[in-house]
Amino acid sequence: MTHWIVAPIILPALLAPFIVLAARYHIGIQRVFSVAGVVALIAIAAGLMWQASDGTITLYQLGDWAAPFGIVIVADRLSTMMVMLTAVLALFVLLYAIGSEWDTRGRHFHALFQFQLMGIMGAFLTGDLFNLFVFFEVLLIASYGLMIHAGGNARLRAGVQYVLFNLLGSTLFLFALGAIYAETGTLNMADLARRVTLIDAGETVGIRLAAVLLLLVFAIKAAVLPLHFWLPSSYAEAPAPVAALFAIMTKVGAYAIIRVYTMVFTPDLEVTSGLHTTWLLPAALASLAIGMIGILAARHFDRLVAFAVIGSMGMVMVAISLFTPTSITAALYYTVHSTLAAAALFLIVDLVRSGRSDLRLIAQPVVPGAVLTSALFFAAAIAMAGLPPLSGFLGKLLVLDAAFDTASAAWIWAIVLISSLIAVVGFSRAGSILFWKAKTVTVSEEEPNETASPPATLSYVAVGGLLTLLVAHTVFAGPATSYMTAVSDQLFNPEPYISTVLDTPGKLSTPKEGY
Amino acid sequence: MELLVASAIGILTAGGIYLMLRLRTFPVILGISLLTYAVNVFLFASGRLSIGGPPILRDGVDFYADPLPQALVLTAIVISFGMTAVVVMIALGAYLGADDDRVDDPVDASAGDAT
Amino acid sequence: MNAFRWLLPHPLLTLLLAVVWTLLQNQISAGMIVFGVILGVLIPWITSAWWPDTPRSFHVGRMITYSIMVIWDIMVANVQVAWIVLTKPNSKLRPAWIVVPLELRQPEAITILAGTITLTPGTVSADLSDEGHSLLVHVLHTDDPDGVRDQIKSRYERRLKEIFA
Amino acid sequence: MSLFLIVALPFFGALLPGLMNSAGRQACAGLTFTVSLAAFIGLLTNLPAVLAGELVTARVDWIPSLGLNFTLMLDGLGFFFALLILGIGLLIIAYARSYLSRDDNMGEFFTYLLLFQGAMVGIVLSDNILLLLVFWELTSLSSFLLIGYWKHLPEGRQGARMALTVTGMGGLSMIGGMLILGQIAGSYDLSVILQNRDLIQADPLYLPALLLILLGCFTKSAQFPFHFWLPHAMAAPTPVSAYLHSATMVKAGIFLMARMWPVLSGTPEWFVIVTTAGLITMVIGAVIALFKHDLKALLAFSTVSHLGLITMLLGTGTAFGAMAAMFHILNHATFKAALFMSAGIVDHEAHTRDIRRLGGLRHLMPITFVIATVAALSMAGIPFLNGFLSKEMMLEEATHTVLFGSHWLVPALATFGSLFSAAYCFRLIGHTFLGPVRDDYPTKPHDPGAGMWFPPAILVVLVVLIGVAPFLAEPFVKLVTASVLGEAAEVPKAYFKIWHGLVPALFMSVAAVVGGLLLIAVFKPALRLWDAAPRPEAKTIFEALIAAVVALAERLIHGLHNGAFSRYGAIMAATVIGAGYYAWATGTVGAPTREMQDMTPMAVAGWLMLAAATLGMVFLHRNRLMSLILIGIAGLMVSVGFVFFSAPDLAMTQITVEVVTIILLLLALNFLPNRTPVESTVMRRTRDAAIALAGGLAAMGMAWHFLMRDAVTGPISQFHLANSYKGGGGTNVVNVILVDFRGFDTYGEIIVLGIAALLIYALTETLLSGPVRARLLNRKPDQPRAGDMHPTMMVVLTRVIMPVVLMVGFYIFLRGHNEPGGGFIAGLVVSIAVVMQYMASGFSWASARLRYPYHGVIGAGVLIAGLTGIGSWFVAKPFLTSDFTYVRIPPFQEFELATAALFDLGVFLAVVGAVMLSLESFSRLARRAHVKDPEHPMDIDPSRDETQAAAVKEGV
Amino acid sequence: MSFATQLMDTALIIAFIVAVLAQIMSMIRLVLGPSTGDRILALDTMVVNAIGLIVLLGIAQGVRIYFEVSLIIAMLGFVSTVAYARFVLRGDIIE
Amino acid sequence: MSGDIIMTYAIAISLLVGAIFALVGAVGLLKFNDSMTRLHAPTKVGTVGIGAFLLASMLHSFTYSEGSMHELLIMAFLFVTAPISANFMAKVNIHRRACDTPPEPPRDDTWSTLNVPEEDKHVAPEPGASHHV
Ligand code: NA
Ligand code: NA
Repeated sequence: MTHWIVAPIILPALLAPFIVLAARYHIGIQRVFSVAGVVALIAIAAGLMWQASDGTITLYQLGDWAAPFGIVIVADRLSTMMVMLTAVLALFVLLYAIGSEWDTRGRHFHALFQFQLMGIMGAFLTGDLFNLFVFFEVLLIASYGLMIHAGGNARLRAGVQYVLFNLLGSTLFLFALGAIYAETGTLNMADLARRVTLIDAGETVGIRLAAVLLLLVFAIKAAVLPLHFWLPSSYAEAPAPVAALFAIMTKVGAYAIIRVYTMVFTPDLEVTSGLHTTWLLPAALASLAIGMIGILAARHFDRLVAFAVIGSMGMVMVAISLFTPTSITAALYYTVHSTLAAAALFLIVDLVRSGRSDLRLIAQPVVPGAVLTSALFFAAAIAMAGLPPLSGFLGKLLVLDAAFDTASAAWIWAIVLISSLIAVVGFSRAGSILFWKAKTVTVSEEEPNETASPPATLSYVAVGGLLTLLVAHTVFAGPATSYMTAVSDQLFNPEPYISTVLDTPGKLSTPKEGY
Repeated sequence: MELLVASAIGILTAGGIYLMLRLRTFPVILGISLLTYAVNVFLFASGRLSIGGPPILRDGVDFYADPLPQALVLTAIVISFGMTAVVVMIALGAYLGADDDRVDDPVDASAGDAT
Repeated sequence: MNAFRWLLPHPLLTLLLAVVWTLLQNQISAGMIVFGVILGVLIPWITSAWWPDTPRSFHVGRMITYSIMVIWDIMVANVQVAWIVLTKPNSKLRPAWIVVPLELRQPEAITILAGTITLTPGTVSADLSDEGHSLLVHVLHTDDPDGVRDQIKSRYERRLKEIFA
Repeated sequence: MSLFLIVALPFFGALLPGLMNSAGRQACAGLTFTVSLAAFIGLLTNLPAVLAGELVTARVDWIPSLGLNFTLMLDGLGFFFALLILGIGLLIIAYARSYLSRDDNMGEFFTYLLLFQGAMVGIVLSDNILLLLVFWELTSLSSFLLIGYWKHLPEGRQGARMALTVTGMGGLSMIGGMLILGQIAGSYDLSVILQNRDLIQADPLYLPALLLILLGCFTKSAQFPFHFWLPHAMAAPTPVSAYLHSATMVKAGIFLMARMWPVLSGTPEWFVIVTTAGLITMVIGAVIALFKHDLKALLAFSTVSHLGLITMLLGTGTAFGAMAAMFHILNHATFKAALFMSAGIVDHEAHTRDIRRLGGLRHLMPITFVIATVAALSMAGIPFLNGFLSKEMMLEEATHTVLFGSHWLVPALATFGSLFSAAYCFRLIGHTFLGPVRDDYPTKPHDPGAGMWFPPAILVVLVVLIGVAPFLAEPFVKLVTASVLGEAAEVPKAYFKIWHGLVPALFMSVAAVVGGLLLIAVFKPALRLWDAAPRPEAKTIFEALIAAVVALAERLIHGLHNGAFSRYGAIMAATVIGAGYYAWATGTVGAPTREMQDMTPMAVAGWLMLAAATLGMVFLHRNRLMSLILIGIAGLMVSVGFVFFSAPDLAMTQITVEVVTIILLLLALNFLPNRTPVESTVMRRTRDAAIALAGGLAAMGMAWHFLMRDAVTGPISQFHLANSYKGGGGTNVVNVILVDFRGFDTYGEIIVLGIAALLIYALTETLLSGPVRARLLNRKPDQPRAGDMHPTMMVVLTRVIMPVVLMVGFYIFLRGHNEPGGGFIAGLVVSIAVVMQYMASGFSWASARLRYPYHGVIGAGVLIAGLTGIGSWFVAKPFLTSDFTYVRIPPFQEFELATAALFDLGVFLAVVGAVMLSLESFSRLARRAHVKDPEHPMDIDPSRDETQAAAVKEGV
Repeated sequence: MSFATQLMDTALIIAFIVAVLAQIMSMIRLVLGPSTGDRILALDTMVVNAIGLIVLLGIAQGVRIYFEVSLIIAMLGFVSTVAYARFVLRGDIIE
Repeated sequence: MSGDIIMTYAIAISLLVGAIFALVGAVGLLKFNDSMTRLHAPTKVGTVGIGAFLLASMLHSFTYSEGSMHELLIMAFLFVTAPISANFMAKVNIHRRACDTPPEPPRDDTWSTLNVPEEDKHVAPEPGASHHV
């Protein structure tokens, strides 16, 4: 019995209350524990990823109850990869939060941070749909706390909308779960995959409703048009390290779509035919377009980055919506890229903020350290806009390549390429205003923030680290894509996953008992 | 009976959606609470309706309501309680800061310059 | 005695809790009663901070007779009020405020008096005066407010004074 | 030297100048020069192989699955371009060392320059077209940095953005083209693609691929109508202009057309598009160049024109045309770089580049004069200079080219373009260097140091050398041409010589030169005519276009994302309803499988009240207290409904949560306005009502559908019913599911609660440490408050009731596993008991006397639950595995000890802590200044002596 | 015996109907108001009636496990009534 | 056997009595036209009605199953809390002027509810507050 697989969930879940209990008034101790926890998470995630890399699917039956009666968590290539991505991202975000002292501007940052990690890890690992809902809620409520960390009017107002929107999303999730249970009598994803095949072609409405509602729920998380409205303000107003951590949150939605719609409601499943395959692609393309146009239209740097996130999620979703092994490979590659790039950009926003009176895209006096910041911005913007040589470009090539043979290739290509151009124009516009135009402005009546001090070295280390990861993602794109090809092969051959989950006996049950 | 429950879900949903679309945080929060009721009843109903069979095991009784949706709804109620408390508090914080409890947040559209 | 006080700050409450526990369990067994007493000691002990005043003298026996009398009054008055509700048109109804000057001093006694008045149909204790010397009572229907006041004082307040003597 | 190293050297070298900045300008430049030189020498080491006709290659896999690999090759064409890039690069570096002023950050400049150089080398050495794309876009990016190097100049920023936009657009379209090409050929390797001419040209996607690739080439090479960015790129420092315009950036498009020539050319599409574009560009560029007063602008448009010329030559699709093109590339690179550097010298010395303010410099800066004049005459096509030779070849080719069925169109236009070309060259010489010396130069110019004139001088030597002895260049140009043509055509036999006899090209050449001289003679009236003529300013159009796009984008984005949650919510609801309807409409419905159960009066009444409460909330929601009361009714009815349908646990949870929620809402409403104003229009309300109705119907329909049908197969809860007692030790199946079967959900659930409380606490702290604090302290009530804060009767009752409620909570906790109840409900009941105490005596009084560290309670709860789960690890069982046993200790009856109870205790503590911490937060917000904490539990206590009572009265 | 049971069943039905009627009438009062006191009173009455309904349901179904529900509703009904009233009286209910 | 019959009759009677009082409470709530008089009906009559139901339930449990004293607890709880609830609602009515102004207390200044804190005097009572909650 190995318990490592549950560790990514349990470790932060124990660390957080421990921090609340024991180190509530000692920021130093909190930091040490928080960082140590995340480092341990990386180590654990690396182990799990290594274990899963040969195709091993590890099952963990919570409470010793067999699926589908109890909750199981499952480590396969995809889930361990996402766990790894989360842990790595968390480390740099945490370093930034410490370096920039964001973690001292409100209470309980580190506890909330750990809880947030717990929620994300749980969402990636669970094999049960209702448990997925619970972890969604954990990660959401922690995200509410982090989003409004340090307070401030604009942030709280944006926070209200963010919470309200997600409450609607959670409500919808429950509707979907109700429909699924009513229709199939189960909540376990693998069991669901078996049961949907039993559904009669003359009675498909129920499962179709369930499949669509679930898709909408995940689409909200993934900020797919027209369900993306929650994102711009909340990401723009969130504290920088929080926004950076949020870069993984949209990916939870993408992950869930990949998981459920390659295993349960597969593209070739009769009873749900024509559902996600019809509407997801147009919506994804629209997200891509709106996101990139938003980069051009944004009047604030932070909102610009928020729109970039929408656009990059659109790109991920375009790839996902094709539901082929190559397109999922592309989607996964782009997911990693987009997470790192978005996080880096949000942190850079904060570096820029620390020298300016606000983030409006207008010329303001130049600040010390701007050269380094501008170089970081240039690199991150290149990555996000999908220009060579960074991973955004490679991801784009992978997506375009995967779309080549599809019926909608012309649309996909046109929108991907044109929106890239718009992003390039938008980023160059913003960059030249922020970093180039600065010199011409003499110090005007609007003094730069008096209290602002140049960012700490640790902050630059964090951003630099993320960009280094992006470079690594580019340089080692070959191994990365071949791993992701393996991931997507495993996804498109779900039988081992399903049988591992369902055919392992648990307390008081043998595998055949359920049927 | 099924019709009553289904239509109750419908009424709660409709009322919830209408209030959710109001312009002040307070009615919006209440609207979402109504939606929560609706979805809790719906989730509960996914175990179908049983009268007189609480899922408390008794000797000689073999008619029980489906316990699983009940457990799920219980979890959902608790979670939405936490969520509601949080949204109330955040909305209150936002109101106290700006003396304005409008839920719409006009995004500052001050112009940038592109030259 | 002090140790006893410390252990059992409110013996009556302990008794009450033990009875409630037995009622909750719906069965009487040695174990249950022991457990009830344990809880009956523990809970007042935990919450004693919210009982800053020392308990006053309280005659349990008189309280029981008082309770039986009140229950009887409630039953009788209920019928009267039901009759008023069902038969009296609103126009014929003569509600009135009456002021009951209080001789009782202990809050517990005043509370029981007010509760008794409210539980007895036809009258509701509405308010205390700002220094607690009078009780405001609303009467549903009466032609003789002073008579109601006098009855309250003689039938209930007098007995309560004895209970809390 | 390995090709990798040649490409990598500039890139890695680019790191150095930036880092070396502090080491001084000399070090920066020297380092840059050394790096370039190393690459240059590395390239030369491959010369023997290239001359021997070998293909030098290097390969490292990058993304094999995509077909994008780091594959390099060096053939004649690549060598030629690499030579130009690195060779002229060396001269530019030397020149820039002298040119840049002390204010310029030299490290930054050379970093960009080396990045750019590396990208260019990468383009010409790529064997993989995707890799080529990578380098292609890198040139766009690095040139963006170079053009915008002088950040303080608005023209620099605009020019850089324009260049990036236009070439970026081309690059993106080329991505499309290249991907199509690769898909047709089955490989992205050039070596493979170049073998598949017939396959590619026969493919239906050939035309799209061609168009997309040409768009990339044309934008990069500034072909009409994308020519406008190039002149604006001149805002860059002159060394950059010289580099970009002569040997590099703009030549990349030409290079690619040459590279793809074997597979793409030879079709009518290629011929018409490329030739026409080249011809138009050549003519327009020349005409505009003549009338430019800025030396660099004149040169920039001349570059446009010459690029058009080369493009046209490639477009003809003949081997001779290709050869002429290659030759002209070489010649153009030499004289154009020299000219730009000369212009830079003039600018540097005279502090102006405006031809109208110059003249007579011949006497002041003779060396510059000689260099510039020779280069300009070469560009004008004067014999014995290299420009003459390739222009002759161009005119020769033109006479053989039939475009749109016309034999004279191409020759005539070619001559016309050459005429203007000659004219602007003459103007450059005449108006800058000739004429009398003036006394109104911004500064008195003189020849600069050798550092600046030596680089162009070297180039001018080449100009003359090739012009006089063309046979020297012939083998090399033919070698290059051979690699352009590949297997598609044979290298022409024609020899490079000055005198070809009295061929038409010679007459055309003469006509051009003579016409050019005449045009200069009538320059002033011509200029007036030009200035009077209306003509579209490409830059203005571009800027307007961009502005329009931005405005459109802003309208779209800001219109859509206007911050209105009410609209977002409506869109979301409509989307969900629409998607649900779609799923419904495209599915099939069978007959119901379940009987409908009879309605009972109680159910109908419950339904009626629920409906009434909901409708009441809709219609009376503006009265907030009223809507709170109504939601209480709705919750009560839902709760009764749960009882009715056999869910006592749910009913209890629902009602307790409901009351606690209402208490929290009341606490919040204390601060909020008590009424909601009427703000939305009738139209808006109608819309919302319509959406709400649709949503209600949808939910109802869905619920009805499922209620009347059974699940597809037996629900998993059958297992729970069967094993709850056997495996979980409890008869309350719901509770066993919560703490055992699905304990992990519950674990998450209490964490949610804990986080909620932490969040509320943290937010309160933040609010109270911010500007809100002062306002809260001096807050005035919005309604008059009644007296008697802590009514006597309530306080007295609470003393009795509160312990009883606590005991009930304890009871419910213990019973949960077997009867309705459990840790969660117990936690809420206990919380309610404490709330009663708070409501009776006030929070401050109550908490001053008894208060637990609620943070700790929450933490302990979550930890206990987690540690209970971990406990099972010690018996080698998974997280949260439960165990139970039955114990008998006299006098108690046998009772059950279950680990699940410990878990439930965690739940209990988390709930209590969370509720208490939230209440505490609200209470802290409500704390007002100058209000003392009450010292008595009740306001009115006649048993206290009169003085005390008076004191309390004062305190109220 | 059978008459007695019949009578009991009839009485039960009557009690159900009456409790339901009482609920509806209370609801009407709640909507009509007019004062907040009336509304709180109506809510309080409805809570008490709901307990009655649950008790009747327990009798009708012969199930004894609704006791905890009734007890809790009784407790919470009281608390919520006091909370509403305190809100009207003082604004801050735990002041 | 006969005991059971008697018990069954007792249950039926309890139920009917409860029904009557529950109805009376609701009728009073609906019928009376003044907030204070309305307060009389349900807080007591209703309590007795539910008390009778609880009694019926208790009898029923003793007759048809193991027997239960739980109902006593609920009854006690309702009876103990009803006066406090009524007191609070009466205070609300007095505070919101939803009833006739009560006469002055003889010894003290005013009724505790009307003893509005000094700092709140400036807040004018909402016009027509009693009719709009
Ligand atoms: Na009375
Ligand atoms: Na208020």
